[in-house]
Amino acid sequence: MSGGELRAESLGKAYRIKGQAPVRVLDNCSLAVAAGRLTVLMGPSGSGKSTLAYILAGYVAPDRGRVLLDGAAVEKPGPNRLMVFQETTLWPWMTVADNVLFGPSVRTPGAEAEARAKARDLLRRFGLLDFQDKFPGQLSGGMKRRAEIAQALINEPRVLIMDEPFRGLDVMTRELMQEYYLKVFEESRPTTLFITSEIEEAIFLADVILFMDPRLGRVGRVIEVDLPRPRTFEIMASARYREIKEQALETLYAHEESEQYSPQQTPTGG
Amino acid sequence: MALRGGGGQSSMLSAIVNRRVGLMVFGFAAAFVLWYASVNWLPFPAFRRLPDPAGVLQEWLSRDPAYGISVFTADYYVHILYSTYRATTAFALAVVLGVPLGIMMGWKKTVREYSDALLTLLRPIPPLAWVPLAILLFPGTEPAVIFVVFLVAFYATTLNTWVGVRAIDVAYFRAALCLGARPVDVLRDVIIPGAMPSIFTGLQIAMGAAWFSLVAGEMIAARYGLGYVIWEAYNLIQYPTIVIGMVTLGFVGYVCSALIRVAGDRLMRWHQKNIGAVRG
Amino acid sequence: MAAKGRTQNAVARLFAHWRGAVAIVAFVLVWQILGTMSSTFGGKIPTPIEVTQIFFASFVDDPRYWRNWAASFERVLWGFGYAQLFGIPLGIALGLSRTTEEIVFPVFEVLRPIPPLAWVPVSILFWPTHEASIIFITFIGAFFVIVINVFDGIRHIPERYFWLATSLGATRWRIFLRIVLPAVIPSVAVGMTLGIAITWDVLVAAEMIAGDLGLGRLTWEGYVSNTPEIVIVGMISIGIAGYLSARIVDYIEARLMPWAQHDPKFRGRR
Amino acid sequence: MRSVASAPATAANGAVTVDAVGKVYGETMVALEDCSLEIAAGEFLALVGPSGCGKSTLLNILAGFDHPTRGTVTLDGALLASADRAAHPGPDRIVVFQEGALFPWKTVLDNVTYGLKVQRQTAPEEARARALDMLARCGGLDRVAHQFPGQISSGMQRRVELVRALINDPRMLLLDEPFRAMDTVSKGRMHQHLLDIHAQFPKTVFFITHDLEEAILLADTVAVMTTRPGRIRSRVAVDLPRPRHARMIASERFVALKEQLIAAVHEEAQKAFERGERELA
Repeated sequence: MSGGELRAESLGKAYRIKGQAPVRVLDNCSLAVAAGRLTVLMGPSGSGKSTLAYILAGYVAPDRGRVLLDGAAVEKPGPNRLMVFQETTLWPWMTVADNVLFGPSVRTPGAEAEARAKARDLLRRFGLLDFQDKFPGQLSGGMKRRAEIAQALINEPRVLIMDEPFRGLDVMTRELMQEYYLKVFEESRPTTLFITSEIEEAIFLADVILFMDPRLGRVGRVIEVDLPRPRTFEIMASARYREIKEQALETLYAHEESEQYSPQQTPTGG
Repeated sequence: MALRGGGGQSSMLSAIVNRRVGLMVFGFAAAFVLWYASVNWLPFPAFRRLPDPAGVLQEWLSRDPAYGISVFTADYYVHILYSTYRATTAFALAVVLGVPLGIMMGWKKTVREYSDALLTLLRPIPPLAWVPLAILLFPGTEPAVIFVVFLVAFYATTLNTWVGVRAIDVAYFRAALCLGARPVDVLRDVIIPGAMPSIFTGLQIAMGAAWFSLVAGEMIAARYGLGYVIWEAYNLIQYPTIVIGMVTLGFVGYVCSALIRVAGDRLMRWHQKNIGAVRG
Repeated sequence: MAAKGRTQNAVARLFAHWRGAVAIVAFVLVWQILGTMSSTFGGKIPTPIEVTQIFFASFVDDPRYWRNWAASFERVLWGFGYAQLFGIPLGIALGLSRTTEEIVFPVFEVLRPIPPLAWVPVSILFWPTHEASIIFITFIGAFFVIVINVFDGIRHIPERYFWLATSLGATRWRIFLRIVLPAVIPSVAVGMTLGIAITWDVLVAAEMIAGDLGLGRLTWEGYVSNTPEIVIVGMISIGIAGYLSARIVDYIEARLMPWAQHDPKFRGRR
Repeated sequence: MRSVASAPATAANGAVTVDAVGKVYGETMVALEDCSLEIAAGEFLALVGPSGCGKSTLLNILAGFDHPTRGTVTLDGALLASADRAAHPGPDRIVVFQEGALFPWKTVLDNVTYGLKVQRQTAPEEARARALDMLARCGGLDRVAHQFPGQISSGMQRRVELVRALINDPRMLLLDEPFRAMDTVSKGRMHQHLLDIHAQFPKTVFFITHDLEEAILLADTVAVMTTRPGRIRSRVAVDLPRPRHARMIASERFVALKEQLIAAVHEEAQKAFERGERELA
């Protein structure tokens, strides 16, 4: 089942905090997440990446602009475009199996047996089969992430949005998770929007990288990553990889304005 | 919250504020009407025995109250002062003893092991169960009441201070030691400031608990104070005064806790800014 | 080698608590010495030996003593039970509906600081029987603390828990059943733990003021008959009863939240 | 230019020898075993290895928060730590922590002067002057001298922590993954700041990190640690010229060094991962 095409047209969004001037986060921001491709959205923390993701998933309403899935306008959240949040969002009181089965169980209560079979298959592929009756609290960081991806993919969403999913994992687990998702992606090619602030992760995973320009509140430069698939670690030593990295660093530093240290700067940006 | 009705993000901020004030006023009015209706119109004798809001307000604000207690009578403020004196004295004692003990428990293993056992042994006994013994042991009712109130505040202060010290990130201790700090420096520059937020949480809980148990002491053993006023008003069938006593107790108790919160915020400016920055 | 390690740890643990044991023994000794001296200030303090003697002599086999236990426990059970029955739904309603919060919460906040025992006169006036009036006081003791904890618990449920469930197609009712209720259990647990302690505290005083049976009454009778031994027997009995109730609440909590045992985030939230 | 009033220039300038150090927690958990390492005076050494392999344990022993079960550690010839010698931290070895440990309740200036204050050897005015001077020289941080750590960015907090350490003129600086949670751009900026500060105040540096590029860009030597129980497996000398700059990441030599390290670390990471998953099952 190939993925869908997600498009955003001139989105605008500003946060109004009582007693302060409204903070403009997105301004005339348009982007396309092509079907069956792994699109990476890259940018420093606080450049509105998460806000954009929430709008695409339908959790936050934009002030202006609209979101199109396969050409049709979409507003409400739905199983056609699911999101893996930056912080773990497995419900702690449900076992891993129940977490994964939640989607099918609420949408098609009748098809219990079929959903269970699909869940078992996914959990086996994700190496979580013998953890299915455990609670999320008993899992390691990497295992929780794999469970969340399974929780989303069982619903066969047209688009999968991942908001810095591997941030906070130690580097070793992070690298193994990147390899993991590449394997999953290269098997069924679900349309993926992967958000990150790590340059190496972006290039290693992406077919195309969209760079968020924090000053303008929209996507600035776009770089095609024509590295061959299936991708392996050795690719990071190739000349083409270094070339792309050079361009990416240049873009990042170009977007980067001088470090303003306004006293109220919030360490945890939007 | 996706589930909650009303209060859309885009509506103007002042509209939200007006709505909230409006609903609050509506809430209080509804409560008043409900109280008034149930006392005066409902056919149940139980409700009829209760004082109605109009009677209470009339008594509370009248220059010459039927039962001698109103905003304009001196007695009213004498009782408030007595209660406040007892609560704050006991609270001060609890702070003077509880905070240092809590800090020592957090800092020195030996102190912790001795006092933890004793606290765990005595803690299940509800503080108000000490009232009879306190009256028998102490030479008058005043110290007995203050002792019981002290006990309640002492538990809350000590435990929260201890929790506060234990919650300090070990990195701060190590950073200080690296820089050459001696134990006394660690106490002054890491333990006390680090535990401060939790100490103030404890102080607020202690003040609330102090007022809770003060009432019992005053109802059972005292000659003055709001607890005494309530119990006496009941005995002398002066029902409106009961409610006046109750509401005043609630209000004065609330003011004392609020004062502690304000003191805490001023003392810990870094904590305030810290929270502000993260949430901003 | 590991077996030796375990026994050594056990000995070490026992050894580590010797200071605790010493403190308790010292406390009893000091109490004994104070008791035997003709006390110079206030009433005479009964020694631990006298207290134990009177307990075994005229309490252990006296059915009235154990009826006091039954009366107190019954009042705690009803008062605490009703507080959960009414408090939890109100806390949830306040948490879920902003309108309910804006109407009801201010009134609730005015009543909350009023000490439970200040309600005794009004309670005696209102309720037909003594028993009902005391149960109402224990109800007040536990009611405010469970409502405020549940209300607080609801407001701290991460928004993304709702977002993900909505995306997966769950109706509001199903979200209430499978997300809101389980998520609020930890705060119910905290509310119950605090509530049971306050309930005992308030019950004892209420029984002293208005009761005819119960452990508080027993302690009060000890005072009235100027026999401190009975006062202390009463106090220790209340202490044990309070301790038992707290353990019962802990047991209920463990059953309510099987997942909490594994997830450090929930455990120890006192 | 050496820092203004550095300690009397004794021979002591931060040469460290870790000799066959072992560390066992409780009865069963062996964190370090036969771990040996040489750090020359003024050398910037980066230590890389899979998570949970004992890097922090070694740092704690060097810093004096913990003592070894076996083996010895010497600093400029003097015995620093051994099995029967109580560990003690001191201003000659200062740690910059992973989560950051500026005292949130003290202003930036009070944080920086804290070391001098508690060592009770410098008059308060002089301490403040030196602190302001040093803050100014490390990227104009004197502008935020009177603010609380909670009010400045995490990047600036990191740099203030470095100044707080360096003002005491320690013989050795220990950095525990200081830039771990930062995104690419801020990390790049912090690398530049650290290189500038290191150039101004050359010290022996023991730097723990997972990021191989960061290790190569900053260090003179990169040591690789095996998975638990930790042991130094190999050392790679970084012969890139100083002063270093971010552009060097694209150079041939840099990539060659990186490949060499990727192979070693990845092998250890795979072993650690398998054991990790097994333990949890």
